[in-house]
Amino acid sequence: MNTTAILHILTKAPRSSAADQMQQAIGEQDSVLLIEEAVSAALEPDWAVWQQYPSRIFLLSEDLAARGLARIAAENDLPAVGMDGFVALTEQFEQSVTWY
Amino acid sequence: MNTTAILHILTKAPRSSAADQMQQAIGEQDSVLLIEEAVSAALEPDWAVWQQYPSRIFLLSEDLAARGLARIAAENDLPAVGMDGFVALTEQFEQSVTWY
Amino acid sequence: MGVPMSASDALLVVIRHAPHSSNVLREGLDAALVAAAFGKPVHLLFMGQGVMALLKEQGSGAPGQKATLPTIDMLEMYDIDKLMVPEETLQAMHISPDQLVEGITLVASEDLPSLFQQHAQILNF
Amino acid sequence: MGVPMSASDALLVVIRHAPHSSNVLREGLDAALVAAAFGKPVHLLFMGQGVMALLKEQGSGAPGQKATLPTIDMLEMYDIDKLMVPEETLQAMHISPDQLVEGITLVASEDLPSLFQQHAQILNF
Amino acid sequence: MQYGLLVMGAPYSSVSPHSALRFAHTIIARGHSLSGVFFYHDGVHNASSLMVPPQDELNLYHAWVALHQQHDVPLDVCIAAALRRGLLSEAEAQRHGKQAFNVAPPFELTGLGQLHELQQRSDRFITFS
Amino acid sequence: MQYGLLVMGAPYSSVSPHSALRFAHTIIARGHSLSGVFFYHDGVHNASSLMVPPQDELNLYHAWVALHQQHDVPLDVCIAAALRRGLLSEAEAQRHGKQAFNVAPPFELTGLGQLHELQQRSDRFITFS
Repeated sequence: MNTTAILHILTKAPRSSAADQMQQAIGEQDSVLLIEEAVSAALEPDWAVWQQYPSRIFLLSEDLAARGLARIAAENDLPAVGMDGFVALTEQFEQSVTWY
Repeated sequence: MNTTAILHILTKAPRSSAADQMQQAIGEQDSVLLIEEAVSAALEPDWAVWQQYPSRIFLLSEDLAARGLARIAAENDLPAVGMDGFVALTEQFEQSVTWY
Repeated sequence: MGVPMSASDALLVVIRHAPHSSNVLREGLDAALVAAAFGKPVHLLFMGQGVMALLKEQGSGAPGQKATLPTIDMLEMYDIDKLMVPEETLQAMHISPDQLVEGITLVASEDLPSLFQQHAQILNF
Repeated sequence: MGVPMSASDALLVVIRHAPHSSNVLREGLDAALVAAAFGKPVHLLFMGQGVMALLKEQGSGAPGQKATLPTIDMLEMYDIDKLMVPEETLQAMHISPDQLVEGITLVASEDLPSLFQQHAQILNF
Repeated sequence: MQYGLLVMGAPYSSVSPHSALRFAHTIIARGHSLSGVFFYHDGVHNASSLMVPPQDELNLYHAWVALHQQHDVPLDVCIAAALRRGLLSEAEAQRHGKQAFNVAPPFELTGLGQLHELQQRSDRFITFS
Repeated sequence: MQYGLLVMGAPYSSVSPHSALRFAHTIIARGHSLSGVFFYHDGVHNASSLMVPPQDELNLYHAWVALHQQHDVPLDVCIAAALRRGLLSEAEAQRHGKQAFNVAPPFELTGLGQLHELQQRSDRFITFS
């Protein structure tokens, strides 16, 4: 059967039911993009999703900057992409699911 | 200094940031009323707030019935009040805080 | 396991919000019904608080609010017969399968990612 | 400890939502500013995601959205100088006091219930 | 006793307007007075005269108007929260050059000062959100 | 590629309309096409022509209209979700005996079938909520 890797877009904080539900749905080839309220995950480098999916999870840099978290994300070595990178991810992944 | 016991009204599920924040604020003489989405606490008799504040926490029966949880609440021996009981609680407590 | 055999042409509608809390649940079910009415195969997955839409003892809601159960009962008429719930959701919510309406398919946690990956179209409510 | 000495005639405004997520934060601060403008003593308590309003490195928000920091800076002009944060919130959010704007009063967890009980008027945003 | 209510949820985003209405009728049935209802944040959407809910659902707009007519309850709407969400009275529509309006008496657009005034003069002040 | 967007958050309740607009401009800047934007759930409030935001904030209504004018992007609004939330076109206002309306072109009230049609014909379909 055809399967498609998925880009998961989280808009809510790491401690939210939306984040918990997303965690259950993430597959091996999937990637995760954290936008809006989800960028507060920059404050939690010990969040399980960081550990489970290193190199396949990204923060949206505009939303980090707006919330005063850009420096913290950089200090914690967490990968950020701009809006251009967001679109590039959607080019790469045929399918996306937004968790809110 | 004057202090006033508080009626805490929770409208969100037991596993929510609203519920966590309420838990931090509940004082010794306070009571808790669970309405709307919060009545899903009937499914979780092991929720910390049930244990910490027995006899001072109530479920709104109309909202239980609407969500199909009335029988479960009764089986778990969890106290419910009607809309009349809700008003009676606000008569008793000068101050209320709604957590949403 | 509970994942449908030929999922790729079906629409997966995910319902994650409780009845009576907001209108997300109802508007999610409406999207499923309309897709089915247009001839699209539709699979429904209930996660988190969304599973409360399947409790069989639900009442009519606050005065003036529509009940959800009649809509759930209506799904079959639109050939939406794949109603799935992750086992993990039931455990986390302390709900046993016999508290739910009939005809629910349980999905093992390890099958959830492939369930999502097998659907070319997903709407997440 | 951080609880004001004569709290009973003051309004306690509790801010629990993050900047830029919805307008709750801004509308909560507006309620505090208006009460102060009417001569009411106002105390502010930031809990949970609300504490992010106090991060000193905040930018201007998404294009077209108002920044929150100027409003925080404005509080002092309205004689709102009691900005409190529970120690528990900072720990849970992995934020250290030096990442916040100046003049924040930390409240110990055990003092939080009495802080609420000492205010005859509370608005929870 | 005098009760004041603060409603911050919109119809269809939140069930809090339903809870607030049921609570309002219950306090009155128990012999209390309702000094006023203040609509703030997304609660301002309760004041929309253009709401057309499905026929088998409660029309919240009509329910608030009926509460006012039966018990003379002031229905105050925060003007700043309303304007940014597209809720305008006839006067505000004129002021801002809009062709239409969707807030009319008994709903009144007013400042946040009214919220504090309501909280001050109420023996009990309950938030629905 | 052809993109379709689904917007389910209201201005001022959610930041998702801002995210969706920034995303829309970025895909077009990268040479893609935007087949359409569908507004559902609380997202229907984006279509309100009566919105009067503070002058130092982005007027989201104007921003959507500009997106349509510059790139010919259809702006479809779920009619059922709109009616119950008080968003009416001129035709719907007449049908329901209302004196005013607050949805006008380029926003179009339409059925949920359009949502599925948009999802079908888009190479990429992204939800903002």
